[in-house]
Amino acid sequence: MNKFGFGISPGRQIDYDSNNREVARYIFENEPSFRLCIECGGCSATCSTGNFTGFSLREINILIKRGENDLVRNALKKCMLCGKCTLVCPRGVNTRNIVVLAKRAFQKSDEYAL
Amino acid sequence: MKIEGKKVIWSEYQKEIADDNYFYVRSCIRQNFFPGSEVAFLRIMRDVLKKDVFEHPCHTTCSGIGYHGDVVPVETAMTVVARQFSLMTEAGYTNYVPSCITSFGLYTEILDTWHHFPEVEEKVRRQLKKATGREFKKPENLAHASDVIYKFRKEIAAKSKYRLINKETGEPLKVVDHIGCHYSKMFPSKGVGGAEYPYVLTGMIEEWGGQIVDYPERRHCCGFGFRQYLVQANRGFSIACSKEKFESMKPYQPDMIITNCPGCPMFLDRWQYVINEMEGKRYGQNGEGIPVFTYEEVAGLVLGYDPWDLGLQMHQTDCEPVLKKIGIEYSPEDKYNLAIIPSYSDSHKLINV
Amino acid sequence: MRFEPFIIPFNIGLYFILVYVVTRSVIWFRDLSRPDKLRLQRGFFGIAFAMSLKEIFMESLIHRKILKTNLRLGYMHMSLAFGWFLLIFFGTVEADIFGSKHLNAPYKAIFFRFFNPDHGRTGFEAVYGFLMDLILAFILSGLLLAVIKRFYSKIVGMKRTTHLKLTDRIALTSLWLIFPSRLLAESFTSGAYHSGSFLTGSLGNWFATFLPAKEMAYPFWWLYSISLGTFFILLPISRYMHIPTELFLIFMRNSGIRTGDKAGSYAEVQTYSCSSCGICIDTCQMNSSAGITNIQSAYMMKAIRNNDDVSEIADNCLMCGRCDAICPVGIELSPIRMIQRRAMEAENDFRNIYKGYFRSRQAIIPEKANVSLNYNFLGECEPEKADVLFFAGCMTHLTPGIKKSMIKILDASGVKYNFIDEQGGVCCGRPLMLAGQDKEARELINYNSQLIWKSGAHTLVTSCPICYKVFRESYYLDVEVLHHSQFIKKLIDEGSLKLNFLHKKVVYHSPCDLGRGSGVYDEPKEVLSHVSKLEKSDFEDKNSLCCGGSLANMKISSADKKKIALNAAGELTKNDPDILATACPLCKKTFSSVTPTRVADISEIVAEALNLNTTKKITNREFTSMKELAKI
Amino acid sequence: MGKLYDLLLEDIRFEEGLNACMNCGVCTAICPAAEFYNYDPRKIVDTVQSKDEDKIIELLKSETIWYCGECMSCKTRCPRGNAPGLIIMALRGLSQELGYFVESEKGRQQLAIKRTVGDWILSTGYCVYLDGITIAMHPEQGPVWEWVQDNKAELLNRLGGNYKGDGPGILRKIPEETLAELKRIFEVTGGMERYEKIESFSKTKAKEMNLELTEGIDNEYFRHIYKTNNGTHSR
Repeated sequence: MNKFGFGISPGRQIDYDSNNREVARYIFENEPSFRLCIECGGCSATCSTGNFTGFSLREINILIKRGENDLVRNALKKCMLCGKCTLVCPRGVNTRNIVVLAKRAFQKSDEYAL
Repeated sequence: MKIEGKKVIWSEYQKEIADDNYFYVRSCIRQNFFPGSEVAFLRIMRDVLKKDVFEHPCHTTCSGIGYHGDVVPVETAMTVVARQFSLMTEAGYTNYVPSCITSFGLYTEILDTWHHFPEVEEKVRRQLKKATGREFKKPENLAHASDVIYKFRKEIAAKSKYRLINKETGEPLKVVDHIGCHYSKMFPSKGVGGAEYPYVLTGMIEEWGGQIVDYPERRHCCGFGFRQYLVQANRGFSIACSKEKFESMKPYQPDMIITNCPGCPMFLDRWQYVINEMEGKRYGQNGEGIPVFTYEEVAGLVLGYDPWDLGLQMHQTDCEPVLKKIGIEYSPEDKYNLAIIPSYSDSHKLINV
Repeated sequence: MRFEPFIIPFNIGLYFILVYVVTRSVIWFRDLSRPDKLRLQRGFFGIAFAMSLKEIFMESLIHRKILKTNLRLGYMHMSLAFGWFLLIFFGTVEADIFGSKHLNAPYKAIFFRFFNPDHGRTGFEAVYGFLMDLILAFILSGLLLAVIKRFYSKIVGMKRTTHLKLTDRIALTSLWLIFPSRLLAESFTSGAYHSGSFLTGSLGNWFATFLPAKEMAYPFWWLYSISLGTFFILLPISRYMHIPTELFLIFMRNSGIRTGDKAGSYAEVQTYSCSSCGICIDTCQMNSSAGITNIQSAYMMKAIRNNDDVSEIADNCLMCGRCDAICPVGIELSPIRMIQRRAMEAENDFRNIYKGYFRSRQAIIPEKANVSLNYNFLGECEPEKADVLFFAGCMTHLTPGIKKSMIKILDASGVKYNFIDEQGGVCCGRPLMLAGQDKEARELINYNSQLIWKSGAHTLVTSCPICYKVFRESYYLDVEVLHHSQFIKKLIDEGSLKLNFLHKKVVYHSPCDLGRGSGVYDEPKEVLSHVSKLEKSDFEDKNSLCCGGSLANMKISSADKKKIALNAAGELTKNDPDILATACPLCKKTFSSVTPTRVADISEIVAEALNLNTTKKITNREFTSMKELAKI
Repeated sequence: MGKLYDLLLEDIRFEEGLNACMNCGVCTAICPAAEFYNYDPRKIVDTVQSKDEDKIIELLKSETIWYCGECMSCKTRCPRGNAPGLIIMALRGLSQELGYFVESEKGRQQLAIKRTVGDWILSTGYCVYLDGITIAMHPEQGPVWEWVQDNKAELLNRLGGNYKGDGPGILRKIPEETLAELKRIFEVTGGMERYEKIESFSKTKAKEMNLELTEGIDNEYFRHIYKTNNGTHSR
């Protein structure tokens, strides 16, 4: 610790410019309805997996858009793709395809990373 | 800056500010860190504007910092405030002018609470009576000292010796305003211009020749956060907030910062020093810091007061760059000379006149 | 007999295609899995062989199925296939009987008229010639339809026809040229020698009046031969490969070989067997209701053959199975689509033009051993013991009406049951499978299997056809899996349910996964006619519509889904039924939002019809209390 | 409804600050503390609204209620006119009343605030007082402050102050009778009781933590709470 007895707290703000938003872009391109999401959380409320875990598609959607990919990568695997979310979505977002595309995008980016 | 629409919005937010006969209460922080500012306020009010400003020798802290540091319960704070009101009532004044934003916020909050919960007011009256035997009337007009200066900004401009204009280029100085959070964030209608487009300092700057810079984090808190600064372990938060503001305003190359809060000018001033010590970073032009002023200091400079009478030597970040830009005559060697008798020796002690 | 050089193109083509087909067949046979090889071998000696021959005759030549679906289109196909077959058959016989010697080389029969220009003037020869001309006329009539169809597809009653690639175009042109050139060649020859029957003879004589018929004949014999040769050579790289492949397919199918989950010879053979007839395009609701016209099975098969990227096509399908049901060749289109979906989920995109269109078994990289499970949050299950298990399924949880009705029925039936996913359970796994994620699905299947096994039940009832299909096909369970419609039927038959008759007009919509998907058509209808006036719709059983809400389509937008649902509901409620009945929570949910008609699940209708003795008592009690109230 | 929730309802600020919060999260978005601390005012209001006794106890013992800077930015933007900041103040008050504040690192700091600001109010009549703002406790005040501290009487005189003088003016001496009035107010309104609670709970905790706690600010426990930051509060 310096002579002042404290440091400058790091911010928790999300820096869009420095985050990798490739996954979001990939989904936007392949599933345009992703843009319609109003983050109401209807999907999370009805979610089968959400019944067992803290899994929330709403949160995942937001995180993907922000490019906070590391928080999403493993959480995504919990989805059972049962499709209830698609049925309750008030905006007609093809939520199921978003999960499938996101998984695919991560798989692809992982391969490139390897 | 697109200000047409904002002007419309601001115009809806004009607040009522009394004309004369003010009951003045001081600020704990300002008395310690910016004594020159409160002196300047009284000088301007009494010498320049010829107004009646009364200060009661028995007024105390409003306990606001203790209240927001959560060691003083709300009822205690209310009763302390009620005592201040009783001093005003006793002196025969109805226009209450606090020097401090935390106090201003606390008064506004308490008056609002009493308005909505008259039973609380009754209880406070009983408690004050029981504790001190005092009774009080609520102020008819509550305005922050910066509101009063804002009200008379044109009169000050008319009597000004300098304008906030760069002497070399003729361009208006680029000024960043920082409004104390408790000025209007709690009760937007109680502040000039409300919470989103606070106009109280902007009005002064524009009237005195400067140009206001609208930058993204304009409304961000300076980071005082009461307990967040008062305890050393928490100061990382406090400095981070100010840093956020500096980073955000830096691209606009501001010449100076003007504030109306007691703590903010001190933090914005000191944290520039600390950030430079920690990270070797400065935010002003030519590798200097950005000078931070209170509104009274700016008013005093505009009126041609001696910078060292205003207490600018107590700033950690040097103010000389701004003085030079405006072209203010001052003697650098007198900065730390404490033997000088103030130029306004007549109203030296500034006892109520 | 002198050597005629114009027979060379034909001979090259013919021997090339014969060698090619034999080689290809050997490769296909070699690539079959061991059990399938045994099946095929057994199929060649037995009743399957006879059945295959019959089917080849009925389908490959007569095109019975196309005729049934679309008479004009069927006639077109039949005239070309059956006509050509007859032409070859009778031509060979003709060459054998009337030729210079027996057992001729094939070209003798094909170019019989050239080598025997004088033939057919009198007697039996003339009658035979008349027959040959009749067959040719038959073919030409079909060809005329085909040509018109190419430019104006409505003529054969089709809204759309398939788009062709270059080789297909050349092959098609050469196919089209074969028969007119034969007609002209024979006509000119006949004209020169004053032979020929009603078609070639009259046309030849008429030509001879103003043209040098003998000189004109020769180039057309050349054209005839070249057309044939070109057609044969282009066969393997055009859609016409379906002609020889289909024979192989029929043998394989009749031997009991099925597509299954994995790519292999059978999927390969099926892919070749698609003739791009386009029947699947018209039957597809994605086309007819939503105007999506690039994803139908014919296009998918073509894209697979062309080695194109099929990811867009494969995912964009409701998997309703209408194309499977109507495909005249009997190709298992949905399973092939599933193979493509799974291939996309596999780690790398693997296509090998030499090895075949599908990833071979060997090319699939085994899973890494240390891959952590996706659903390890599920933990251990401890179900209660029960005889009958009720598994509502995810979708049923979104339609509480069905859930409540099922509980009511189960309670009324008096069976000892356990509602295993009452608090919301684990998905059955089919949605994952439909997305091609079999490995993940297997985890859910394992969990649910354990749950069912530990409960010690003998019957599993589910309300959702999606679950029903996967429980039957992909679970290895020692329990009887029943859809609730079957279960209710059973209860009614056993007399466990006392049901009133509801005087309501009901139209039944057969859900895709229950009907075409699992072959359960009758039980739901029997249950419905037991409790209500069941009316027929235009879309019964195999021809039933898809509601559009299918989970299988990963890509479709909600607007397009709605279009399909709107059209389907409109068709089904044409005669103003009181209730549009279905047996699937997803169909119910989809239809409910697009039609003013009441949409109800079978279980809801049955629950409504339940004759509970207690009901009466309650009403009586209420009645008396009302009277008492009135007194006060 | 839980007992704790009832206690919170007694706080006038709580009643003002919580009108059917819909958990939109605007407060978190605008909150400076949420920007730098692992802090989410929305979640706090959510927990309080749940009226779950155990969850509220957990909250009162947690670090999270102590992150707020009471800037009240939340009040401006809340679409329902609520003020999570006021709810936090009510929670902090209750945490101190019940002694839960000593269970968290940030909560324990209340003693430091009481022994500085709190005690200054009663002893000097000011919330902050020049003599108490030492360079040792405030190194960030910088060299200029060292100069101010060394020359405070002369400097205040130079600037027109009334340092420790009679009558009005800057840093004047607050009359004894006025201080007595303040003390009476604290006694009557519960301020003193709050001070005593902070002291007594802290003493118990200091004993538990095996840290020496004597009067004033020059002792182990004070130094500990004033300076310790375990580094888990921000990212």
